[in-house]
Amino acid sequence: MKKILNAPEAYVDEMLAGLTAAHPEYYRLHGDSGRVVARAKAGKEGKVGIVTGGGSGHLPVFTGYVGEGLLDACAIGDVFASPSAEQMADAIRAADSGAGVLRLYGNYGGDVMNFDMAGDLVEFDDITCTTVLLTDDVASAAPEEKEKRRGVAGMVYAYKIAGAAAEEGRDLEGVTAAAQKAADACRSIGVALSPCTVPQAGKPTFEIADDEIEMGMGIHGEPGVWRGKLRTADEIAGEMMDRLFDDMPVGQGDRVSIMVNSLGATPPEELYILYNVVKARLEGAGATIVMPLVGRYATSMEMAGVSFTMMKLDDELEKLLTAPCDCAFWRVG
Amino acid sequence: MKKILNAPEAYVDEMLAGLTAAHPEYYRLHGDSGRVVARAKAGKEGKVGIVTGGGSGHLPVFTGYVGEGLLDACAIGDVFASPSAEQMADAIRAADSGAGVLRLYGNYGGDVMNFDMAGDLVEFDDITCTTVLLTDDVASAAPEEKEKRRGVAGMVYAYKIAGAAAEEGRDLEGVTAAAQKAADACRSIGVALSPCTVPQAGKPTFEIADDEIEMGMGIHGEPGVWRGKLRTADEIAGEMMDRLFDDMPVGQGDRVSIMVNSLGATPPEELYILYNVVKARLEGAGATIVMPLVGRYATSMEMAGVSFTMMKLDDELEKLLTAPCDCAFWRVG
Amino acid sequence: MTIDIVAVRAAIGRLALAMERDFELLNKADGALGDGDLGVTMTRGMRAISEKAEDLPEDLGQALLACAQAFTKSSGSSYGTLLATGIMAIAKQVKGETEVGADRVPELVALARDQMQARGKAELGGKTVLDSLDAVAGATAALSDPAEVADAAARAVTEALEAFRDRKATVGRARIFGEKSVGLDDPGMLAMERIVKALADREG
Amino acid sequence: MTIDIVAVRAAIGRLALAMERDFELLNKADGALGDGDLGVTMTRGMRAISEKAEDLPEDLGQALLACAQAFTKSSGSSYGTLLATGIMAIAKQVKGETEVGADRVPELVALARDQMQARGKAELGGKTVLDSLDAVAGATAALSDPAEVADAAARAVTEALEAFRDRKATVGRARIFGEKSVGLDDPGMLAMERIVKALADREG
Ligand SMILES: Nc1ncnc2c1ncn2[C@@H]1O[C@H](COP(=O)(O)OP(=O)(O)O)[C@@H](O)[C@H]1O
Ligand SMILES: Nc1ncnc2c1ncn2[C@@H]1O[C@H](COP(=O)(O)OP(=O)(O)O)[C@@H](O)[C@H]1O
Ligand SMILES: [Mg+2]
Ligand SMILES: [Mg+2]
Ligand SMILES: [Mg+2]
Ligand SMILES: [Mg+2]
Repeated sequence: MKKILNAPEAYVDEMLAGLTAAHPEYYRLHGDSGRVVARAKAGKEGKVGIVTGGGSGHLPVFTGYVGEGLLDACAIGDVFASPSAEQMADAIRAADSGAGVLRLYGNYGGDVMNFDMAGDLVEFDDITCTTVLLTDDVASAAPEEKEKRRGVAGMVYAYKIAGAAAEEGRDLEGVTAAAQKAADACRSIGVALSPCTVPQAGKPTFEIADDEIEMGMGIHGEPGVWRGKLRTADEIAGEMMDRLFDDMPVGQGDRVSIMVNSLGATPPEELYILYNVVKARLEGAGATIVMPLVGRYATSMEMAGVSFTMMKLDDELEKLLTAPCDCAFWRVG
Repeated sequence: MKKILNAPEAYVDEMLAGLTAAHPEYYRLHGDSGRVVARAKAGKEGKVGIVTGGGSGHLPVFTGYVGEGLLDACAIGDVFASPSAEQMADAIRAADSGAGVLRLYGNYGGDVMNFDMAGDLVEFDDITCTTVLLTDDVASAAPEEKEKRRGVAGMVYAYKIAGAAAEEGRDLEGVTAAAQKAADACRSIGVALSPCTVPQAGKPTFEIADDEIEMGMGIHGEPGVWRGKLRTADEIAGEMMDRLFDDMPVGQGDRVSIMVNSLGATPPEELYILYNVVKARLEGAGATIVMPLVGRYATSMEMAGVSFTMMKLDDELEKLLTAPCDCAFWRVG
Repeated sequence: MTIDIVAVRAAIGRLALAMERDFELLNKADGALGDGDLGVTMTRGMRAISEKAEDLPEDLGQALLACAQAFTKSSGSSYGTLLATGIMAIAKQVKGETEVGADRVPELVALARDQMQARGKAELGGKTVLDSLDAVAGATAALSDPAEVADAAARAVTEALEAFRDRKATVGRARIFGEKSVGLDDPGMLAMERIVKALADREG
Repeated sequence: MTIDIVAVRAAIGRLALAMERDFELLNKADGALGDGDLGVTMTRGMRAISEKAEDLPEDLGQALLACAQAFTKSSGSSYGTLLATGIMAIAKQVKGETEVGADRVPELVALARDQMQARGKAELGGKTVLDSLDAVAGATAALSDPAEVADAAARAVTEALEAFRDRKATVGRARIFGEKSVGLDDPGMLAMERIVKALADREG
């Protein structure tokens, strides 16, 4: 896979420079690590802050979701690598306006350790932090070990819910509870068709034959549940829905939102073909679909593949999901 | 390149079914050819209609731009193939609310003949039609033969300008004039890194070595101006800006909008890296950038590559460009 | 012998068969200088027309109009639209007639050529289907014996194909191939050669 | 002989050199069971510390705190953060002291191990850097002669590496390799073997 870049070492910094230059109304670099992005216009005074962080290469995740009704700040690492604890601490400081800060991010070892350490660092600044981890990828551990699961595109739903709760003026406990509820209500599954290349590594994250796909593969190329021949869109979507339903049954009268997400190279045309099955399965189970999201919400650069994320809603979650939000990549309301 | 689909013959119809199912608030299928998409909510009574059309595989182009402040209807063909004259006539009928219809589309032989024939067909319905053709791709013919140039991403700017003019209540002549002004003010250039596969053909649209790029290649794989080794982002962007400036000089005090567009697989990270050069070159020439567009606005499925489109603005164009619009893929205001 | 609806139905049958046979040939020729769909266009179009063949009215104008519409609906490719344009032009001209003499062939072909040229906005001599039709119209002018017309048309369309082979394409998708088009048949001219020979019943 | 800032500077020098030397080795080990960046983490981290070496204060607590911070800033990788956590724990313990005896080594290593365990939330016995530290703390317990401590530490860290080689990884990125991790060194344990040997000046 060919990439358009200058020096691999400059990839992330140049990307952030371009992002903030193209969207100065949304994003600004905060502090001098060069790796913390905060809202261009600070949130309301006294609003609970929400920070996230993780490796680069997943746009719009993570940085892209800094914006009104979403995140306040984000610490961003090298491609697929955790930002440092120092950078996370800076992001927490940027997000704080006195009401405390929720750390909302995906369950990856390095990120967890660093966000914990960042919490230790900002204790000196008297900033209270809470944590909600996304563990939505059903392929990454059995239900009995749910807490070991990776966080993937469910993050986007959690940002939306937590962001709306904070914008409503809830306190840190309330925002944290809403985020946790969102995280608990999300299940994801992905399928990979082709790898991507980490600029500094210069070679693909994994190898896969021209007629093969891998069900359940992680967004960095972590092994999935099976690898086999490419199947039809209906079969792929069917199995993905089966796996989601197995983990979180959906029935008559349920209200759910569903995200059909491209991992990067897979075009929207293919997402819409998949959506037909997704819709039929959900409605066949008696559920009502609320605000389906079809597009590129959480990617791995030029990886080909898709993920489905399902969030079961109650009245509170539905209200927060459909509340307004605004960033360069996503607008609701 | 692997694709997620069912039968190749079903690709376009399933795609349209999914698109309209996922976004019923924006799109509906019109007529019974199954290939005409119109606004879910009809435009204002007495508003000039705007239709476009072309081959599938370019989402958000063409169908995606049906929406408020944009298009009224769109006829869509098989992948990379013109819709039929009958379908275009249906789209024109869907767009008409008595004030006439502007046919606004890219300069491709089949599309032109069919839209002309569609015009003959709707004469029986007493619908007055005008035409504006996009010929923005500077790589496809010399300036002396500008009228032979292909239409590419400049289409998006023209939709926006014409759509805003129609929404303002201008008459057919006025909307057509605004669209023509927009078309005349746009210049594009693309670079391709990898091909895409047309489902029914089953093989890539072109072959290119792993370390090569083609400057000026068309969005269906039409030959460009040179093929050579992959270069740095700065070099690629530099040459693209040179070619745009050669064709349409930009100087002190000019106001321009610029689109940095992914042809599909190229991720936003790379677009932002390119944007740094784009911005430096435009500002270096003394110009002011208005509403830069960085993202996937006109694609060729999973093709890797980028295009730049530059539109020089005057007060009228700037006002229309920044006026509100709303479709599933793009919102302004 | 004149051309009536029975002759038209027979011609449709021959042409439909020929297009099934030449499916790959035309796709390949178009693949070399275009997008490779010309065989698809022609078989799809002829299948659509064949389906209507039995129901075509005696009025040749109405019959040809129905053929043109069937072709138009079946695809949006340039060639299909051009052919439909030509057929429609002839349809208008023979409206109300149930028989047409072979002596009308040159006039009707020239009419089709002119309307298609207006539709495609291309010059004669540009190595397109227009040049095939132009050759047929010229070679059949002043002839009236059906067999002579058929012979002359079949000969002219092949000669045109050969005469233009080594010229550069200037129109449509083939244009972008520039010099590379020299030595290659224009797919639309090749298709017209097969069409005329099938209609004239002068195969091989 | 006790450990003071001069000894710390010398140890930093040896460790920095060792990490430049082992760059590929550690990347490769991490590439087999993770994301292949452990060599990058360690050379970057040691370069950051080396830059500060001359300016480190005499107070060992302050000096080690500065080292930990330099490491933390240089990357966000798991290993870097764990090491920084361990160094910080030791730093707090020796705050205000300018000399530390070799007899304190087992206590300080155990302290680092515990804090790192708290940070990483992993069990002992999981085939991670924690098991290396645990082995060192155990083997040096009750020793006080600097040479004996160094010998015991170097021996224990190698033995731990070998003892865990055929076990299954249960923590971090290596966990997802499951059975495939059997027979492969845990990259973090391998790195700790190189670190301890460089600090103890017991190479080869
Ligand atoms: N503007 C035109 N004028 C005359 N003939 C044309 C024109 N454009 C295309 N053709 C003819 O049509 C043929 C290609 O037809 P087709 O494969 O249907 O085109 P496409 O697939 O590009 O729509 C050409 O070989 C040429 O003979
Ligand atoms: N939670 C943990 N607890 C203890 N050690 C860990 C933990 N996670 C990782 N490690 C150690 O760190 C090593 C990997 O470090 P590193 O390459 O920096 O990880 P990554 O690149 O995934 O952030 C592992 O071999 C293991 O020894
Ligand atoms: Mg063709
Ligand atoms: Mg075609
Ligand atoms: Mg690693
Ligand atoms: Mg790492």
